[in-house]
Amino acid sequence: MLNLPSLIPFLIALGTAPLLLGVIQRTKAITAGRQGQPILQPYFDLSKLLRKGAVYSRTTTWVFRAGPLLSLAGLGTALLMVPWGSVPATIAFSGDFVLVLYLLALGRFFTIAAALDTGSSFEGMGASREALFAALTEPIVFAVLITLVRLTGEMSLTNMYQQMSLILRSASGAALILLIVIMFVILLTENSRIPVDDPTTHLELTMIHEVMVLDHGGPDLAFILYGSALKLWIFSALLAGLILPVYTGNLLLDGLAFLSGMFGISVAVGVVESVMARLRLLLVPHMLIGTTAIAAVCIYLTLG
Amino acid sequence: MLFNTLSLSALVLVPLIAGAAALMIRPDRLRRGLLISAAVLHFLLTITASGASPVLGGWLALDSLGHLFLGIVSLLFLVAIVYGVGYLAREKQTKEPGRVDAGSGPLLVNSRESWLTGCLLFYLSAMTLVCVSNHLGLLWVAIEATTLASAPMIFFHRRPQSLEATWKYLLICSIGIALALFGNFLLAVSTSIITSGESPLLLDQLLLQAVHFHPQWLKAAFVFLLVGYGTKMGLAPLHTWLPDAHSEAPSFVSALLSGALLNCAFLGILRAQQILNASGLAAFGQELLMGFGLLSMGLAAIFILQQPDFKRMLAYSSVEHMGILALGVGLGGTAVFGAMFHAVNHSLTKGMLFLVAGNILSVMRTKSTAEVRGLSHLMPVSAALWMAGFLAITGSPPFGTFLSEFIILKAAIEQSHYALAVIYLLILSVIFVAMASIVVRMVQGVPLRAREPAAHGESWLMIASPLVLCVLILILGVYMPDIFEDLLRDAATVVGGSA
Amino acid sequence: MQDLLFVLLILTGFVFLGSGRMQFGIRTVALQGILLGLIPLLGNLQDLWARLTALAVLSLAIKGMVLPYFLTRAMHKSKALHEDNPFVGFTASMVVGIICLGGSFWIASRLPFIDSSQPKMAVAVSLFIVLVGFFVIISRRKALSQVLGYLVMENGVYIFGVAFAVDVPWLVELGVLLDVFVAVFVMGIVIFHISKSFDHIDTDQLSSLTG
Amino acid sequence: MILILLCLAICTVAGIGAWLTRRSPKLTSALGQGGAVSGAALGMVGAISVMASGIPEGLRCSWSVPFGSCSIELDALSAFFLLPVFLLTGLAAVYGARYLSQPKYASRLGSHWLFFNLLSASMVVVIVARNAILFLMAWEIMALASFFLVTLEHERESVQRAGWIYLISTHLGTAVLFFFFILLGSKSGSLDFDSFQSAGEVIGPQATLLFILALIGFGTKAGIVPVHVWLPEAHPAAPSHISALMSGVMIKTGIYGIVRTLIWLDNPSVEWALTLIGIGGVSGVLGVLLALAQHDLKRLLAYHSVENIGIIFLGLGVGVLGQATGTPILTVLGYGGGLLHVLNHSIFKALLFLGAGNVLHGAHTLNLENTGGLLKRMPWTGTMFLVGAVAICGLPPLNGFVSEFMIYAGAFHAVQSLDAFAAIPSILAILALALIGGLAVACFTKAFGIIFLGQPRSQHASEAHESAAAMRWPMVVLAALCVLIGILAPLSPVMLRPVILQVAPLAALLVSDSMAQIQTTLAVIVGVMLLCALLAALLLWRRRTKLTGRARADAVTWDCGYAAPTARMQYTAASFAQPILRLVAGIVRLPKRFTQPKGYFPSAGSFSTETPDVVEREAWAPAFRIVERVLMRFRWIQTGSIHLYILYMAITLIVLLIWKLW
Repeated sequence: MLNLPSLIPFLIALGTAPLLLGVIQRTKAITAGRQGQPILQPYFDLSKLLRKGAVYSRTTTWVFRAGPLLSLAGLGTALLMVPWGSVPATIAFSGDFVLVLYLLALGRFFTIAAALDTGSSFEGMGASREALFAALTEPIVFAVLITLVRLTGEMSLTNMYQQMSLILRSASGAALILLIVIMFVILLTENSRIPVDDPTTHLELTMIHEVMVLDHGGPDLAFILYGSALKLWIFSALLAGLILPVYTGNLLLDGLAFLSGMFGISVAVGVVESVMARLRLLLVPHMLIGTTAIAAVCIYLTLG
Repeated sequence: MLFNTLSLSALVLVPLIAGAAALMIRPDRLRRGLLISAAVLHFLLTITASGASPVLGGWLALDSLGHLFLGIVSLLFLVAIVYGVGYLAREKQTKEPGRVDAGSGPLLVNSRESWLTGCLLFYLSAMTLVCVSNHLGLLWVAIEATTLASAPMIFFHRRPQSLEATWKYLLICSIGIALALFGNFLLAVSTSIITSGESPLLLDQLLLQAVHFHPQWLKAAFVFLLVGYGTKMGLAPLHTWLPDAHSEAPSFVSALLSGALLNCAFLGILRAQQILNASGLAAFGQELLMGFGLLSMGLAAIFILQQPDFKRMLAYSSVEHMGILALGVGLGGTAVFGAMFHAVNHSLTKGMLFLVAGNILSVMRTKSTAEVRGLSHLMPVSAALWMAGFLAITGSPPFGTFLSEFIILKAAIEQSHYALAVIYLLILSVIFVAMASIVVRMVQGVPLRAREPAAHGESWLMIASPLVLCVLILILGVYMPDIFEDLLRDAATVVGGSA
Repeated sequence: MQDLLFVLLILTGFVFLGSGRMQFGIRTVALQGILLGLIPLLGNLQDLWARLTALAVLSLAIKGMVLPYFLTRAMHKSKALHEDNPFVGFTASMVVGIICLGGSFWIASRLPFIDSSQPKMAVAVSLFIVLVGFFVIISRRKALSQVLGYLVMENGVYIFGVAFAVDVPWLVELGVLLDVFVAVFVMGIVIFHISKSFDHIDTDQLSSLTG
Repeated sequence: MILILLCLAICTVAGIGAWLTRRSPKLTSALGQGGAVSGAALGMVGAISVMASGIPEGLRCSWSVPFGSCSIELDALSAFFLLPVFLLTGLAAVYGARYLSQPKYASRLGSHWLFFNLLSASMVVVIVARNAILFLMAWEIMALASFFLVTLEHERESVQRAGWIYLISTHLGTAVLFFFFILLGSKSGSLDFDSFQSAGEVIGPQATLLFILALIGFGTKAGIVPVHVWLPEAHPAAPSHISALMSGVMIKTGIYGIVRTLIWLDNPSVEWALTLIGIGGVSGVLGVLLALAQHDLKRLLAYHSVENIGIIFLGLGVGVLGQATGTPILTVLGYGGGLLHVLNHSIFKALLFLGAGNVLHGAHTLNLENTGGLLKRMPWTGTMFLVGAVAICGLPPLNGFVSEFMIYAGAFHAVQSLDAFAAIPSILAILALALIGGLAVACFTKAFGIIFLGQPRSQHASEAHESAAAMRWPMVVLAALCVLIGILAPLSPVMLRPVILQVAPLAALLVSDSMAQIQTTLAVIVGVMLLCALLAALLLWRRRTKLTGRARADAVTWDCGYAAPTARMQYTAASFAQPILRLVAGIVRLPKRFTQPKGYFPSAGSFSTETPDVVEREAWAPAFRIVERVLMRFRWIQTGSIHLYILYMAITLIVLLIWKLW
């Protein structure tokens, strides 16, 4: 259950997560024909923010300050249970994915509460949208997990992803392809990427996630930024395990394959962000509900 | 020994003589004292009457069925009379000229109190005779006598409406009774194969020889008796006089009509059913009784719904409960036991409700359900009793009615009458909903400003009687004394039930 | 001999149906009372002769004389001399009467004779008279007409009783008579009150108690 | 057992005593509260001792009522359901005594304490009764006592309506129960529960009918869709501690009844599991959606009771699935999760209702749109409410997560191991739970955020004050229990073991296996959560060290350049919920009241939404109207015309003669 050597991938993940953000930015810049920021820009941002002081609104209470902390703590803990493809996670137990998702939900709860604590209508707006999208993605993620459990017959993320390559050879390839599509949509939604949300926009009315953290500054903002990197890592990892089901038994090889998958996904996200426009806000739920339908098809395929 | 032989005659004669005396006594106090002491004496005689030997060559005899119904009559009469004396005293005091009764114009002068007292006692005597007569002819005479004795009481307040109610009561019930007489004659003919010369309508003998009776004549006789006595009992669609009479009579008289008189008519039907049972035609009667029972319950539901007059609501509830009694007897088996129990419960509960309705009427001076609000502020004890009575009459635990209705339902389900059980439950539910929306709104909320309550408020005389009845039904719901249970069982066996 | 009486009784039923005058109605009822008092005397129950005679005399007295007298008084008091506007017209009433007669005979045919000594028409005739009474009560407006209808009904029942001469004991017969007497008496009083407080005795206007 | 009897006696006597002394508010309060608290304490000891020893204690004496026998028994299942009863009775009494100390309640203290104690006593009897008559009597007394408590402030029109709806639905539910018990009794030969126990084989094909009857009858009390309509009416109408008691434990007696039924009707099928899960899913999702649409805190909480009952049903459904397919781990996890959720929901729902009471007390409103910023003014209440909110969302590390996790785990086990047909119910259960979870977070961030965070939206809210100690400490106790159960999660299977064994008699060895498995998992989870807490503490410390000595400014909330924001411009409850509600507009209709500002210098405009219960409005109200209309159509029967009346007689006579003599 507790796998000490696998603390190493965990630590690597903690270190490299912001790099994914950098890769995405860089990809976008290159596709747009620009030079772009340095690939390590997220690290620079984090260190700058951590060195700053903080401004707190008089309206806020301790809830506002607890938001970033609990959110980041939840994400960090969740990361412990996410495997590197076939490389086992630090902690694995039967039903660990439920805990992962509920830790994310805990973080979300406090992020939303913190946003409402400011008393600003913009942040309230963001909070409301965040709550909606979370409620819509939650069943989809669970549908994916149902499919995976059904396909692999395993009850922990680590075991599931170790079984993945075997599955690929079997007849359920169709389900797997659908799963990849679904997971990609979830990745974009959960991490507020285009076409769901635009992390770089500056128009408050159109934002979702970013608008919730308008009031945070200094170390708090750093925590939030770092947290979103971890979140991107977690969802990318879950996707990478599906795309690259390499299982050689050699941890090093497997790990490298996984990492390359991770950066590949980041590039893909960057490309998507470059070629697509942001969806109208009202269309996002429709997209998510469509994804739910695909997820249902997935489950159906595994029932037979 | 002497006491035993005399007791049945005494039961009938005591109120009769007292009634005659009451007509002549002038002073109010003395007359009221006489009324109460006659009621008390009658009650004592009733309690001690078990095992009384037949009188008049077997014409008067007391079986357990009769004793049960006699007990109901006597107890209810006593309680209602105690209330009634208080009521009459209050009527005397508040008889200022120009007193206005909402909805019915100026209140006319009441009938003479001595008339009312006399009628009450005659009425008691007639009802006693119904319970103790062992001869179908005598039973008929007694039932007709109850109609005649009670008609003037309905007319006590001398309002145009009470006149109308009295007329309807008198005419409809008299027609019913005439039909019952026809039924009695048919019955007599059906027996004539085997009897000659003897008094053929003596119940004991009828039961012994019933196997030989002519079935076709017997059936015709039963139909006439059922329609005849059923009119008096209030089975739908023959019930039409009932809501009018109950709503127009003084409340304690309504209590007596509903709690005692209807039962007496029911006794008439039960006697006929007894004969059918003995002759092997039990199913014929039971089928009819079930039909009338369900019809009555359904009809009551129609009229209890949004009923604008709370005394009429109680009257329709009586129709419903008579339906339940008929249904119980119709089902046979353990349901008969349930029906006997229910007869007791219904009489006590309905008596209580009518007495409380009298309280509400005398304080709020209206029978309109829409104009009574916030009773719990104006008359807390009556409001509580009104609520308790509502719960009891709709068969909520822990009141006795719950048990009896439950037993009947149980019998229906155990006999695989599923559809009937469902309809039974549905109708009871509709009635509960309908009554709840009336009663709860009366009790709760804020009193209407336009309605100033009468000055006299709640006195202990108004409270004591319904309270006693409430306690009784509560006790019957959680504890059934052995003697009482035996009596019920015996009575049920008489009507062909198994306990 | 009895059959003649029965035919006469049927005729009184039709006469009653076809007439709107109160006084005439009262007399018809009285005639019925007298006729049915005669029935047992013409029967073949010699052994009960004394009792039956007494009873016949009594019923003759009450039904044939006391009640008609009393009703006539009530009629004058309440000024209801004529049934003006019945729900069913007098001719139509006769038609209904014919239907009633047919129905009565049918029902009687369903009740087989137990004993050949029994009068054959009694069942049908008494049922017919009962139905006529019923119909009159239903179709006439005046309270007095309804009382008359009730009396006709009672007569119908009584015909059956005396025709079969089932030995309903003395006491009960007396009771029956007394009850009928008191009933009509009380009804008379009520009619008196109605005419006093309503200025009319049309019972279709006594309909404020509904629902 | 003797303790339970003592508890009953104390409650009853204290209740009657309180009523008799109603002229003196102090004495009444003391008696009522004292009786409830001491009775609850005694009973608690009794229940815990049975839970610990696992040996049922019974008492049986004859009772002079037809078919009745005064038999009561305290077995593991009863003891388990009694725990929250006693806990909440005690706490609600403490809270209530303070809550009702305002002068406006003085005149009704007597009846309040009478019915309060009667309610407590009757709930206990319902749970320990072993005879149908006794059960039904206690059941109805419970309903009536709670009815009178709900209508304590019956002068308000809305309270009257609520009471009426409650009275009717509980009575109709009870009518179905009559049918259920009689049918069961007719199959087993007696109305004693002992005979039901062995009725399993005799029942045969009617088992499904009985199951459905039990679902309707008990479900009405529990508050499943579509028979939940009384819940959102009654809870807001009642005083808060009564809502806590009703929502916390009274509705659980419905669950108790269903679990008992499952014991009696053994050999459940997959279809039953599908039914339970279907009902649970619909109740859960509809409950939380309607909760989201409410702007009255207590209504919102009431709908959450519907939701949580749905979750409990999902758990029971998984348990039944395990029984139907012979998979012990499912049974253990499903029943375990469902039953644990019963306890958990009692705790956090009571916590939240008491919090609502404090809000009403402190800010004089329960309308979310008039609150705001209360956390600063009522720090205790706010913090405890937050604990309850996190717990009810099923978020780790609190108790709600433990039970939901068990249900999830059970359902995933089913997905993993069962064939397609049997797996469908569990898939539905997972998806429903996930959807409910997401929506619950939305709903409680709304409730907590709008009420306690931001700025006060009304005068009252800005003048709010914290409540007295007696109204805070019960909340603290409950919040502590939320945390405690979360932390001691690995112990919960031990506690539930005898109960599960009773509900689904499996080989003890199999149960032990599954239990051990669950315990380890739960232990790991607790470990991970401790790690998480450690991480949070670490981050807190980091932030503190980073910020020491640096500039920290207090300012206004960033206003996006707009210079004069007011508290009224904050996001409201209605706007927060709008995006979600618009998606489900087909189910949850939102009638709007909208006044548009007009003219060149626009004056006041207003916009508000309100959400009536969709089931009540679309199903029950029309059904009642139809019945009423049909019945009223027959009113002509009683026209008042005596001629017609006599015609009825004639027709009846003639018809009967022709029919019967033909």
